[in-house]
Amino acid sequence: MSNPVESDKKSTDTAKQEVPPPKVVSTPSSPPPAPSAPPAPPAAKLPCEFCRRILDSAENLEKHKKDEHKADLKKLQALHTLSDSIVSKIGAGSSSSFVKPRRFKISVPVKKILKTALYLRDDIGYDSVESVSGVDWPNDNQFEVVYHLTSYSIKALEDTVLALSTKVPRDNPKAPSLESVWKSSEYHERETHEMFGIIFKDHPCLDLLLLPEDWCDIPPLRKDFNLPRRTR
Amino acid sequence: MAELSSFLVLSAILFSIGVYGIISKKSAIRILISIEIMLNAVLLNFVALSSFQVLEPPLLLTGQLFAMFVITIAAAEAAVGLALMVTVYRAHQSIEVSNLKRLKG
Amino acid sequence: MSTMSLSVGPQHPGSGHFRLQLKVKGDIIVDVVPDAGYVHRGEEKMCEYRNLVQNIPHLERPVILDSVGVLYPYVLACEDLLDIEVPERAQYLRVAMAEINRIISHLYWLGIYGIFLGHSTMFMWPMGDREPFIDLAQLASGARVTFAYLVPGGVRNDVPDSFESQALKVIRYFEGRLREYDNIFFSNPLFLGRTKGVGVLTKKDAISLGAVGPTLRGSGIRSDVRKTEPYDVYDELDFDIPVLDEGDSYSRAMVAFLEMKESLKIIKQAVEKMPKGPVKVGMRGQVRLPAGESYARAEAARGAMSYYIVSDAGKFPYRIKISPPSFRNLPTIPFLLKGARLADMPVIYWGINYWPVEADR
Amino acid sequence: MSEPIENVNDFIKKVLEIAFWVLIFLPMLIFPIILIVENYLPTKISTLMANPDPEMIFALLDSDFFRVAVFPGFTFAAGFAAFIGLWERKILAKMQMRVGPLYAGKFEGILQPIADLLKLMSKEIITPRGVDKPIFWAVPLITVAIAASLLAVIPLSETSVIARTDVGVLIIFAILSFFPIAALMAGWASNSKYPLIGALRALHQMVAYEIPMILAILGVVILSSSMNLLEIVRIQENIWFLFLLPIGAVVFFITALAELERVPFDLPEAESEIVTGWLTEYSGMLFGVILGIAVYVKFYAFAALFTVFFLGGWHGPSVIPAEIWFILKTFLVITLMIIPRGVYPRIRIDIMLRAGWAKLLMLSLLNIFVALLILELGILPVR
Amino acid sequence: MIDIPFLILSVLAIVTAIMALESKEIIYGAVSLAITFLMIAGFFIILQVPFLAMFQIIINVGAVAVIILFTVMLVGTGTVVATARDRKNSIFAITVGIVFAAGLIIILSQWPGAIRAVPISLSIKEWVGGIASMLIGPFTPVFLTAALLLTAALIGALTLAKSEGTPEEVKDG
Repeated sequence: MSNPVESDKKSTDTAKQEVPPPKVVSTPSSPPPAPSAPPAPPAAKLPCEFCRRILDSAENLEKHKKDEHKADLKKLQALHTLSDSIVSKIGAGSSSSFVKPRRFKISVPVKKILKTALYLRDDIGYDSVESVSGVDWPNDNQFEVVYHLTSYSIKALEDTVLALSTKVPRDNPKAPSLESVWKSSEYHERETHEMFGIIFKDHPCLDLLLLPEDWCDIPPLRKDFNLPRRTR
Repeated sequence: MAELSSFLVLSAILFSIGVYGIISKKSAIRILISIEIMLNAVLLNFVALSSFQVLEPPLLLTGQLFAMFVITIAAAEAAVGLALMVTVYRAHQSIEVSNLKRLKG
Repeated sequence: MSTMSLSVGPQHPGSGHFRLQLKVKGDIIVDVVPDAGYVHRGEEKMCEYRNLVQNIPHLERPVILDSVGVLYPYVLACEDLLDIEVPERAQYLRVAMAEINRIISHLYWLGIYGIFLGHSTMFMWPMGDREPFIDLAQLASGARVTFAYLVPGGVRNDVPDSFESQALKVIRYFEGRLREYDNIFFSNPLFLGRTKGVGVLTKKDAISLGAVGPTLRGSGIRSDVRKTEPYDVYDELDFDIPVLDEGDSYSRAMVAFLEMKESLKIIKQAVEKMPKGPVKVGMRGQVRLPAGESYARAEAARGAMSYYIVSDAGKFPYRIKISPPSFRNLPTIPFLLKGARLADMPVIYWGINYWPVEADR
Repeated sequence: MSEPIENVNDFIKKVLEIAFWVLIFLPMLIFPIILIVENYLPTKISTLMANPDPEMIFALLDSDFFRVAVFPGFTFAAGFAAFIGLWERKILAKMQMRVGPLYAGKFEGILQPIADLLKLMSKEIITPRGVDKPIFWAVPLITVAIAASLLAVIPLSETSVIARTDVGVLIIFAILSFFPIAALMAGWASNSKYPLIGALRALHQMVAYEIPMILAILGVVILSSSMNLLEIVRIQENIWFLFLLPIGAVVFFITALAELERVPFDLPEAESEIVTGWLTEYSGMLFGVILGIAVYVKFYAFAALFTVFFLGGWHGPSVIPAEIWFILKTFLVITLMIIPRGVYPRIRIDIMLRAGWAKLLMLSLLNIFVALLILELGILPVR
Repeated sequence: MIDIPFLILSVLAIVTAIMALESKEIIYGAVSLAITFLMIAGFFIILQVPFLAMFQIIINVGAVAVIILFTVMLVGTGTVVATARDRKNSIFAITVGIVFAAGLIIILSQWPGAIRAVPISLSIKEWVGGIASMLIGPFTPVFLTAALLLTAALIGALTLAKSEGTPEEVKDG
C-alpha cells in the first residue's frame, strides 16, 4: 500500500523564508493592499515593546540565530500592517489591543462584529473558529466575548491566531451570533451562553448543552457565582 | 394399523374445523390459518387414499405426487396472501375483515 | 414505516458517557440529537480557584488517555505569559513524552474501534501493545496514566539514564507490530468493506464544521499544529503529517495508524538528540501569572487543543478557557450520522475518536 | 391463571387451555419413562448389580436408549460441546497474545465449562414485566431440542448411529427450518426493541443462507445418489467428497458459519449495535442453556455434518477405531470454524444478504453442475 | 384395535387446530398451527411415506408457519373484541361445521373400491423412482405450470410487500 504521506521538506522551510504581505483576495470593495514594507531600519520608531525586546536580544546572538530573528521581526511587522489595515477598515470604535509574534487581538464594538466577521472570513481568509470564550469583568460591568480565529486556506496566516473581541454590557448581554459566518462556532456559543448568560441573537438553538436540563442557578462561570462560599 | 376410514374421518373433522374458522373469524390472519388447516386436511386425504389404494404401476403414486403439488401451491398462496395482508394493513392500519369495506385504497 | 426513536444512551456499550438520541426509520438514521454533558465537572471554574501549579493535576484528569497532550498547550500558554525560556533538554523530553502519549491514546482508540466492528483480536492486540509504552512513561514520570509530567518552565523530573535504551527497545518491538497490524486489520477485506465509503466528510464540510485532528486530516486538509506552528523542538525534528483525501472512516483510521509510525520516528530522534542540562527553569516560588492574556495551541492525540489564559496578576488565573478537540469534533457526529445506516453508527461514531469526558470538561 | 372467571364461556376456554397443555407435555414426559420402565432399566439394573455378566451389559450398551442418551446422542454431544467452549476460548486467547481460562481446574482451566455452568446456575433468572411467559420460557427448551435433534442422524461409525433412515439429508433440512422459529419466538416474547431487531436480523440471515446450504448438500446427494448418511459415508471410502466438490465444501462451510451466527455473520447478537440481539432479555440459567449448551451442541452438529458430507465420516487407516477418526476430523473442522472469530470483523447486514443471495447461490449452482459432470464422466467407482 | 400413536396424533392435531383458531393471542394461534402441521407430518410417517413427511415439515413448518409468525409480529396483534353479532355468527358457524363433518364422515366411512389392509411401504428408491417416472411421464405439463405459478407468486408477493426503498430513497424521501 503506497505510503500516502508525501514528504514535505518544502513546508518546513516556509516558516523560514520571508512571509509575503497577506494575500488580499481582490474583491472590488477591498482596501488598497498594504504596501510590502521594506525591512524598516532597526532605528525606526517601533510600535510596541515586543519588537524592541526582539531587537535588544538580536545583537548578542550568533549568526544563524540572527537571520531567524530577522525573519521573526519581518513577520511581526507584517502582522502590524495587517492589524492596522483591519482596524482602519472597520473604522471607529475598533482598536488593536496587542500584536505579539503570531498572535494579535482586535476589539470591535458589538454593532460591527457581524460585518467584521464577514470581512475577516471573505477578504482576509480566517475561515475557522478555534474557540469562543466569555470573560466576566464585573468591576467595569462588562462581559467580553473573544473569538479565536485561524485560517486553513491561506498558508501565510496559518500559524497566526486573531482574537476578535467585543464587549457586552453585563445587565442585558446581547451579541449577534456568528454561527451564520462560521458554522463551527454553534456549540461554542451555546456553551458560552449557558456559562455566562450572554444571549446570541438568531442562534439556531440556544438551549443548555453541558449543564443538566434542570439547571436553575445563575450561569456558573460568572464571577458572582462564588464557588467556595457555595461549597462550604 | 389404522385403516383408511379413520384417516378419512380425521381429515373430515379437520376440514370442518377449517370451514368453521373461515365463517366465524374476523381477523384476516385467522382466516388464512383456517385455509391452511383445510389444505392440510385435503393433503392428508390425498396421501391416505393413495397409500391404501392400489393402482397400476405407472400411476401408483398419483396421490402422493398431488400431495407434493398441494404443499408447494399452498405455500405460494400463503406467501401472496400475507403480502396482501401487509399492504392492506399499511393502508388501513387494521386487518379486520369486517371494516375493509371501502373499495378505494 | 414509522420512525422509532432509539437512545444510544450513556449506558450503551457503544457510546461511553454520552447520549445520542436517534430517530430511526427502518434501518436508516433519520435524525440525531447529541446530548453531551453527562460528565461535565466545571474544569474552567475550578481553574479560577487554584494557582498555576495546582491546576496541573485536575486539568489532565478529563483525558487520562492523553494527559501530556492535554497539558502541553496549558504549559505553553503559561510560559508565554511568564515569558520564560524552557531549557533544551526539557523541550526534547516534553516532545518525547507527548509522542509516547499519542501512541498510547491511538492504540486505545484502535482497540475500541476493533471491538465496535466485532473484531476481538483487533481489540486485544492494541490493549496489549499499550503496556510497553505505559511502562516507558512510568520510567520517566513515575505514574502510569496521569503523569502530570509537564510543568510551566520544563518538566517535573529528569529521566533515568536507562530511558534511552528502553525507549529504543520499545520502538524496535512496536515497528514490527505495526507491520502485523497493517496486514491483519487495515488490509482485512471485511474491515475495508465495513469502513470504506462510510461517513464521508468532504473537505469543505470539514473546514466549515471545524473538525480537527485525524478527522480533518482524513478529509485532505494538511493542518497539524506541530507543523503549522512548531512549538518547542518540533521544527528541528524530521517527520511527516499523513493526509488522506477520501474523508471516510477508513481514511480517518489510516491517518491515525500512520501517525503512530511518525510518532515512533519522533521519539527515536528526540531520545537520541537529547542534550544534557537542566530540566526546568527555577520558578523561585512565584506562582503568580503577570497581567495580560495568552493563547496557546498544541496537537493532542485527538486534534488541535488550545488554552486561552487571562490573568490580572492575582493569586489565581482570572479566566482559563479550554477548547478540547473532541468538543470541536462534536458537530461532525450528527452531520455524518444523518442518513447513515444503524449498523454503521458505531463505525462512524468511534471513527471520529470522540472522548465524552474531554468534550464536557 | 390470575384473571377471575366471569362466565361459563371463559370457564370452558380455561379448561380447554389446561387440557391442551397437559396433552402436549404429558406424552413428551411420560413416553420416554414408559419406554425405560417397560423395556430396560430397573429389572436389568438390579440383576446387573447382583451378578454383572458381560453379555447383558453389551445388550444394554447396544440398546436404542443408550445410543440416544449417551454415546452418539446427547450426553456425548453436550460433553464435547462443553469442551469445545473451552477449546474456543483457548485458541482465541492464543491468537490474541493472551492466556485464556487458566484457573478453573488444575491443568490450564480444564474445568472452565463446568465453572461457567455453575456460575450461570447460581445467577437469578429475571423475567422482565410484560414478557409473554409461556413462549419466553419455552424458547430455551426448543433451542436445545432442535440443536440436539440434529444428532439423531449423524453416524459416528457403522454401528454407532441412532437413526438409520433413508431420508437423513431431508431430516437435516427439516430441522434447519426450525431455527428461525425459535429466534422469532424469543425476539417476540422478550417484548422490547433490541430483541425484536435481533430476531428479524436472525430470520433474514437464516433464510438467506439456508438455500445455498441445501444446494451445497444437494451436490453431495447427487454424487452418492442416496439420502442415507451412512450411504454417503460409505461411498467416500477411498476418495473424500472434499476433493471432488471443493466449491460445495466452501459453500457449506460459509453457510454453516452463518447458520451458527459465528463472527463474520454474528449480526443477530451484535453487541455494539443491538445488545446481544434476541438473547438480551434472558438471564441466569435460561441464558446459560441457550448460549452454553444449545449453541455449542449446534456447533458440534454442524462440524459433524461437514465431516460426514465432505471428509468421509469415519474412514481412515484402521489403526484407530472408526469413532475416534470421526471425532478427530470433527475436532479439526471445529478448530477451522473457530479461527474466523479471531480474524474477521462483523459484516454489515446488506453485504451479508447480498453475499448470501447472489454469490453463494451462484457457487452452489456451479457445485451442482460439477457434481453432474463427475457423475457423467463416471470418475466415481460405479456402485 | 386402534393403535396408540395414531390416536395421540389425531387428538393432538384436532386440539391444536382448534387452538390455532380459538386462542386469545394470534401468536399462540400461529404456534399451534405449526404444531398442527407437525402432527400431519406424523401421519405421513404412519402412512409409510417419510419423504413426504420431511417435505411437509420443510415447507409448511419451516416456511409457512415462519411467514405467518413474521406477519403476525409485523401486523396482526390487535386483540379482537367479540361483539354480540360475533357470538351469534359463531354459533351458526359451529352448526355448519358439524353438519359438514357429519355429511363427510357418513360418505367417506363406507369407501368402496379395493382397499388394502396396510398402507404400501416402498423403499426410498422405488418411491422416488415412481414419483420421478410419473413426473416425466403423464404429469410434465402439471410440473411446468407449477414452476411458472411459483415464480409468479414469488414476484407478486415481493412487489406487493415492497414498501420503502433503499437507504438513498429513504434519505431524500
